[in-house]
Amino acid sequence: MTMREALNLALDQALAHDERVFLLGEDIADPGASGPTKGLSTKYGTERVLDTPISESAIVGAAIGAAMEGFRPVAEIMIMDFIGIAADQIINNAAKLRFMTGGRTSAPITVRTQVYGGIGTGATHSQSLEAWFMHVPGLKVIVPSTPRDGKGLLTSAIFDDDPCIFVETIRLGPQRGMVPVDPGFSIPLGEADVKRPGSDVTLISYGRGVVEALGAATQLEADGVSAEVLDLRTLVPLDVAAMVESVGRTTRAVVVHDAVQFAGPGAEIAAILQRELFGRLSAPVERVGARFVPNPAPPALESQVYPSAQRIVAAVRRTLGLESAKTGAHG
Amino acid sequence: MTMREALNLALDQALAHDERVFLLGEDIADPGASGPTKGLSTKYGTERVLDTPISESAIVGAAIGAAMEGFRPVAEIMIMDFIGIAADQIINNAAKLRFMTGGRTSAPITVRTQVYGGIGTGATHSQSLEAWFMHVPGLKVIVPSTPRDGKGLLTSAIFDDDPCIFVETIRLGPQRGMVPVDPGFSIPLGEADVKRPGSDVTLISYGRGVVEALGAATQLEADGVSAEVLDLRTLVPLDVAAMVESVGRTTRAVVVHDAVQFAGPGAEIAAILQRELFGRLSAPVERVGARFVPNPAPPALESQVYPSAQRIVAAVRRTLGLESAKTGAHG
Amino acid sequence: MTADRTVGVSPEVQRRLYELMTLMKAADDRLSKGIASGELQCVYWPPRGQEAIAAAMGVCLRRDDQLVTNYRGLHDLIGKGVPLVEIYGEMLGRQTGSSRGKGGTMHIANPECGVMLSTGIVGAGPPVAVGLAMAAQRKGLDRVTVASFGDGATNTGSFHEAANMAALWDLPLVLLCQNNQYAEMTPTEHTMKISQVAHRAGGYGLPGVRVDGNDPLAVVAALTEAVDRGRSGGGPTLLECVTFRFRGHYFGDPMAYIPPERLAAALEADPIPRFRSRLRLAGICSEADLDEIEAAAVTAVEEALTAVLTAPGALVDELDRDVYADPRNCPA
Amino acid sequence: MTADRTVGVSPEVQRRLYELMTLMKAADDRLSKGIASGELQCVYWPPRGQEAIAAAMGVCLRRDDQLVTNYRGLHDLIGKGVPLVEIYGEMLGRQTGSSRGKGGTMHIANPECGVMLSTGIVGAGPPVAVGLAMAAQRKGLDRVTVASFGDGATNTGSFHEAANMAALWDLPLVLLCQNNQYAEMTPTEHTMKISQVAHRAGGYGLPGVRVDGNDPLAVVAALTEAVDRGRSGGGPTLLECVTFRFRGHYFGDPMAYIPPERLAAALEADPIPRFRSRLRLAGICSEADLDEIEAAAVTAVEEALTAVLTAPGALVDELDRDVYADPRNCPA
Ligand SMILES: Cc1ncc(C[n+]2csc(CCOP(=O)(O)OP(=O)(O)O)c2C)c(N)n1
Ligand SMILES: Cc1ncc(C[n+]2csc(CCOP(=O)(O)OP(=O)(O)O)c2C)c(N)n1
Ligand SMILES: [Mg+2]
Ligand SMILES: [Mg+2]
Repeated sequence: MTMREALNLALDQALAHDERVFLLGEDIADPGASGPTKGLSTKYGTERVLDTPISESAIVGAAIGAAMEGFRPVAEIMIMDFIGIAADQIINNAAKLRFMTGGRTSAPITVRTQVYGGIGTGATHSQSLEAWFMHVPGLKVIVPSTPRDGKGLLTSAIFDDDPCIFVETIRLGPQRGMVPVDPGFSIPLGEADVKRPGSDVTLISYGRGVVEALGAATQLEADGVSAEVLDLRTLVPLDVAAMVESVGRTTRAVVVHDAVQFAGPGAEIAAILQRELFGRLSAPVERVGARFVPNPAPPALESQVYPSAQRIVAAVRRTLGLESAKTGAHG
Repeated sequence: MTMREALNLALDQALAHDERVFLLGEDIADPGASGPTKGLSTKYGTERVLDTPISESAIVGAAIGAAMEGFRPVAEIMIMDFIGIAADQIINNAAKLRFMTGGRTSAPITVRTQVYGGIGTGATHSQSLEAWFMHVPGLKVIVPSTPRDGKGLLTSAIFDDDPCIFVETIRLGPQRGMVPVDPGFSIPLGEADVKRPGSDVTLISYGRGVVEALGAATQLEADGVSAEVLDLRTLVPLDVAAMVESVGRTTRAVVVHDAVQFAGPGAEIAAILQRELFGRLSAPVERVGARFVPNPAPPALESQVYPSAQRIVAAVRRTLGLESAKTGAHG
Repeated sequence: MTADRTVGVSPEVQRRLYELMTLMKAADDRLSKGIASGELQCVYWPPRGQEAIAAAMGVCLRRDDQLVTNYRGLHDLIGKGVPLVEIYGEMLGRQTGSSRGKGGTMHIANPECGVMLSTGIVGAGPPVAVGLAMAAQRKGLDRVTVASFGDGATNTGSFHEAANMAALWDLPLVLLCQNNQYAEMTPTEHTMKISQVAHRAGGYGLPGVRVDGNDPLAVVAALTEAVDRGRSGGGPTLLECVTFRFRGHYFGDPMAYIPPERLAAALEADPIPRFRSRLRLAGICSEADLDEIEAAAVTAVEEALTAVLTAPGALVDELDRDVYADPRNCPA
Repeated sequence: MTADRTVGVSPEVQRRLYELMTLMKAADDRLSKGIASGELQCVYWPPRGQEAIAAAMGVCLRRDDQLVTNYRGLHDLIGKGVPLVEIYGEMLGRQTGSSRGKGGTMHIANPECGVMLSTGIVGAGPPVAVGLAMAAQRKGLDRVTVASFGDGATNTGSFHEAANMAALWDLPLVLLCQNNQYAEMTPTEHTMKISQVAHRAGGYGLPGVRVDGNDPLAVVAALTEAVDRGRSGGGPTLLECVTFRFRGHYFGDPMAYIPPERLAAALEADPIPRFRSRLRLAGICSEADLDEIEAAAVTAVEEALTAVLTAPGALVDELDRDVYADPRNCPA
C-alpha cells in the first residue's frame, strides 16, 4: 500500500482499538479530507475526527489539555511551515509539562504535520523544521521513509507517553511498500534501520532523503562503491549506537536530509560522529541538505535546492577522495 | 558602562540620528521600562518608543509592515521563550520577503529579545533558541558578549538591510566594559573577535558563554594551558574563516553556549570544523552546551544545566587527552 | 451596522466596475482552462465568484493605497492594477513574473501598485498590514491599507492581535473579509458560532459592517465609507463581504463537501451576470457595450498569456539572489 | 450583561469566603515579608488585592472541577485547595513543592485538586483549558474547567483561538478574566480600545459578563451562573472580574507607573476590609470571629512555611527525571 494508506491504516486502527484516541485538525473530516485522515470521520464520527477552525495554537493546546486527561489526541498541523504558529504550545507546554510538574502531568500528544517541499508551492509551503524540535528537550521527533515505517512509527507515537512530532512528507505519500496490517504492529522509537547494507560509506538519512540515498547507492554500485543506507527513522531518540557502528565499519559518512543543511539535523549527526569516531574516519562527515535559500516555486529551481542522488553521489566521491572537497559544502 | 547601558545608548543614538527608527514592544516605555529601553520614551516620545498589547505575533508583523515602508523598527520580544509566538512572522514573512518578491520588498527589522537563563525563573523563562533562526535562510542572528560589542552590533543590526534577531542575555546586563560613545561606532556583522589569544586550544563561543570561556581560560593558564577565546558575535553570518584559522593553529576546539547542546549552534560549528580541518585536529571538537533538560527553577539545579568554567576546563582537558572522553558528551 | 447604499456611483465608475469584474473573470477562466487541459502548470486558488469585492477595491482605492492579500488574490491583484503579465508570469514561473518567477502564485507583490504582500499563511497578512498603516500614519500620509482575507482567517490569533492593535492606534486600515463561506473544505458555520464575521469588531472597538459581497455597488458604498474613515483619521473598519468561491478551494477541487443546493444557490447569485443585467436595465451599458467589455477582457488576457508563455523561465541563478541584501551573507 | 446578584449566599459560605480571602492574604503577606527581608528567595508575582475572585472559585467549584491559572496564581491555588506546603515548597525549591521543587513559582500543578496547569506564558493557558473541557465533555462528566488569566492575556491570539473553539463546541469552560487594570507596567487602556473585556465575548457567540471583582458575593453570583451553564451543557462564559494588584507586577515592583490617586482609590476598594465590615454588619460574623479567622490564617501560613523551610531542597538528580517518561530517551 502507499504511505498515505499506511498512515491512514495506523490512524484507523488506533481509533478502532483505543477510545482514548481522537484526531483534530483543519479539514481532516470527510468529505473534505484528502490526506491520511480520509474516510475516518465517516467511520468513527466527527467527534473522534474533528474539524477545527484555523487556529494552530489552540489545536495543539487543546490536544495537550485532552492528553493531560488521559486521551491520546493526534493533532494535525496541515503543513510544517505553519508549525511556528503552534510552536509556543509545543515547546513551552507539551515538551515541558512532565518535567515542570515533577511527573504529575504530561502531554502524550502526537502532532502530525506534512512537509510540502518539492511540489512547487514556494517558500512558505515547503520547510522541514524538524531540527527545531530536536533542540527542545521533552519532545520526540519522528520522520518515516517507507509505508511500513510510517505505520509502525505512527502507531508507536500515538501510544507513546511523550509528546511526538510526526513529520510526513507529501512526496512520499504515493510511495508503495509492504505494510503489516496487524493492528499490533509497531516500530519502537529510537531504532535506526539499515535500508541497504554496504561497506564503503554510510549514507545516514531519514524521511525522503532515504529515497534519494537509495538511488545514490544504486548509482554508486555501478561504480563499484558499496554504500550502506542507514535510516534514522527518529531524530529523538537518536540511535547513536547504530550510526557509530555503521560508520565505524565504513569509515565514511554522508548525511542526507531535505531540511536546510546549515544548522540542520545533519549538523548534530556530524558533530556526534566526529567525536565518537575521532581518528577512525577516512574522510570528514559530509552533509547533503537543502541549500540555504527560501524555497523557490519553479520546479527547475526547486530541484536545485533539495538533495538529489546526484548531489549525494558527488558527496560520496568526495569522501572517497575522488572529487575535490571544494565542490562545495552544499554537496 | 554596563551592557544594559550600552544597548540603551545604541538605541538612543539610533533614535536620535535617524527618524526611521522606532521601537515597539511590551512595557518598553517609561515609567514602566526597566531594560535597555529605559528613558527613551521620555526622550523621544511614546510614538517612537511604543508600548504594545501582549501580541508577539502582531508586534513582529507590524514591524515588518513598517520596515517595508522604509522604517527601521526595533521590535522587542521580552523574553526569548516567547519568540515561538512570533515565529511565523519571523520565518515566513521577515526572512523570506526579499527572496519571494525578487527583491521588491524586504523587512529590515531588528527583533531584540532576552535570554533569562540562570536567574531562577524556570523552564519557560530561560531558553536560548538562536539555533532555530540560524536554520532559516534570510535571517541574521547576533548574540553579543560585551557592552562594546552590544552597542556596536545593535547599531549594525538596526541599520542592516536584512532582518536581524538580536539576542540579549539578562545575566550579562550588569556586566561592565569600555564602550565607544561615538554614534558612528558600529561593528560589522559576521566578524568574530579573539577575546583572548592562545595557542593550545580554541574556545569558540558567543554571548554569555564567552564569559565562562574566559574564566576557563584563566584557570587553564594556571595549568599551563594556553586557551584562545574566539567570540563569534554573530551566528549568521558565521565567521568560518576565523574559526578555521584559530582552530587550524591550536588544533583543538571546544564550543561553548547556553543553548541546549543537542542540535544547538555548536553542532553546526563542530560539523564545519571537522570537515574544514579534517586530519589536522589533535582531538575531536568538544561541545559544552546546556544539558538536555527543561530548565529547572532552583539555583542549585540550574547551575548544573548551563556551561561553567569547570565544565569547559574538563572539556579542554579531554581535548588534551588529560581526562577520559567518557566523562560525558555534555561536558 | 449596515452600509448606507444611498451613495451614488457614477455611470463611468459602474462601467469600470464591470470592466474589472470581467477582466478578473476572464483571467480566471483562461487560467482554469489552461490548467485543466494541461497547457499551464501551476498551483492556483481561484477567486471566481468574488469579483465584485475586488472590483470595488479597484474603484475605491488610490494607486498609493496599499493592499495585503493572499494566495486567492488574482482578483485583488487585478483590482489593484498589477499587470496581468506579472501575475501570470509569477504563477507560471517566468521572468516576467512580479518576482521574476521565483516567488510563485502565493507570493505576488508589486509595491508600485501598492500591493505589498500576498501571503500563503492564513492570518499572517493583517499584522503586516498594521505595520503598513502605522507607516502611513507616521509619515502623515492620507493613504489607507486594505488587508484582504477570508472568513477562516478570522479564527486565527494573528487576526485578533492585528485587529486589536489597529483599533487601539486608530490606524488607517480596512480589514476586508471576503467571506466565501468556506475555509478549504470546511464551511464557516463549522468553525465559528457567530452568524456574522462583522460581529467580531465589537471585541476591538471598531465598526463592523456586513454587506452583500456579490453586489459591487454595495461593496463600493461600504468600502468608500471605510476608506474615508481611515483616510480622515477615523481608524479602522472591519468590512465583511459575503460571497462564494465557485471553483472550490484549489483548482481541481472536486467540491464534494459543498451541498449541491448550496452551490446552485451561490451560482445563481454570480455577481457578474447579475451586475451585467443591472447595468443594462439602468441604461448604463447597452448589450453591445457589455459584449465589447467582455471581449476586451478576453483579448487582454490572451495577450498577457502569450507574452508570458513566450518569456523565459526563472533563472537558476535566482537562487543566489535576494536571500540577503548582500549575497555574501549566505553560509558557504 | 451583568450578573444577577439576587442569588443568596449562605452565612456559612460567606464565612468560608472570608476564611479563604484571609488565608490568601496571609500567604501573600508572609511571602512578601520574607522576600523583602531576604529571608526567602524566590521569584513572585503577588495577587494581593484579587482575593475575592479566587475565594469565589473556592466556594463555587467542586474539587473535580479543573483550573488553569498562571504565574500570579497564589490565590487561585489556595482557592482550589492546593496545600500551602506544596505552593510555598515549589516557590522555594523544596522537596515538599508540588513538583518537588523543580518547576518553580510559575509552574504549579496539583491534579488531585484539579489544578492542571500554571503557565508563565501569557495566553498559553486558555487553549489547554479548552482541551481539558473537551476531555470532560467527551467523558460525559459534569465538571467544568476554569481558565484564569489577566486582562492583558485577552490581547493574545491564543486567547482568541481558545475562546472561539470553546464557544463553537459548547465546552464546559469559564474564561475567567481577572482584570487588574494593568499588564506588567502597562495600563489596560493602553492596550485595548474597548471599555470592557467582556465585550470580547460577542466575537465568539458566548455570554460576556462583567462584575466587581472586589466583591466576593458578586463574583460568586456570576461564577455560579457561569459554572451552572457549563455543567448543564450550556457552553462557556467569559467572566470579567474587575480588580487591582496592590503590589505591582512582580514582588519589588516600584510601581512608578501607577498614578498615586489610582493606587489610592484601588486600595480604598481592598476586598478584604470591605468584606470584613460587610460580614460584621450583616451579623454573620462578630469582631471576635473575624479576628479569629485572620489569626487562624496567619497560623496556618506560619506552620506551612516552617514545614517548607525545614524540608530539603530539590535534588540534583531531578535533572535526570521527567524529561521523558523513560529517562533513557535523553541524548547522552
Ligand atoms: C496558518 C495556516 N493554516 C492553514 C493553512 C492551509 N489553508 C490554506 S487556505 C485555508 C483556508 C482559508 O480559509 P479562508 O480564510 O476563509 O480563505 P479562503 O481560502 O476561503 O479565501 C487553509 C486552512 C494555511 N495556509 N495557513
Ligand atoms: C507571551 C508572553 N508575553 C509576555 C510575557 C511577559 N509578561 C508576564 S506577565 C505580563 C502581563 C500580563 O498581564 P495580564 O494578562 O493582565 O495579567 P496580570 O499579570 O495583570 O495578572 C507580561 C507581559 C509573558 N510571560 N508571556
Ligand atoms: Mg473562506
Ligand atoms: Mg492584568
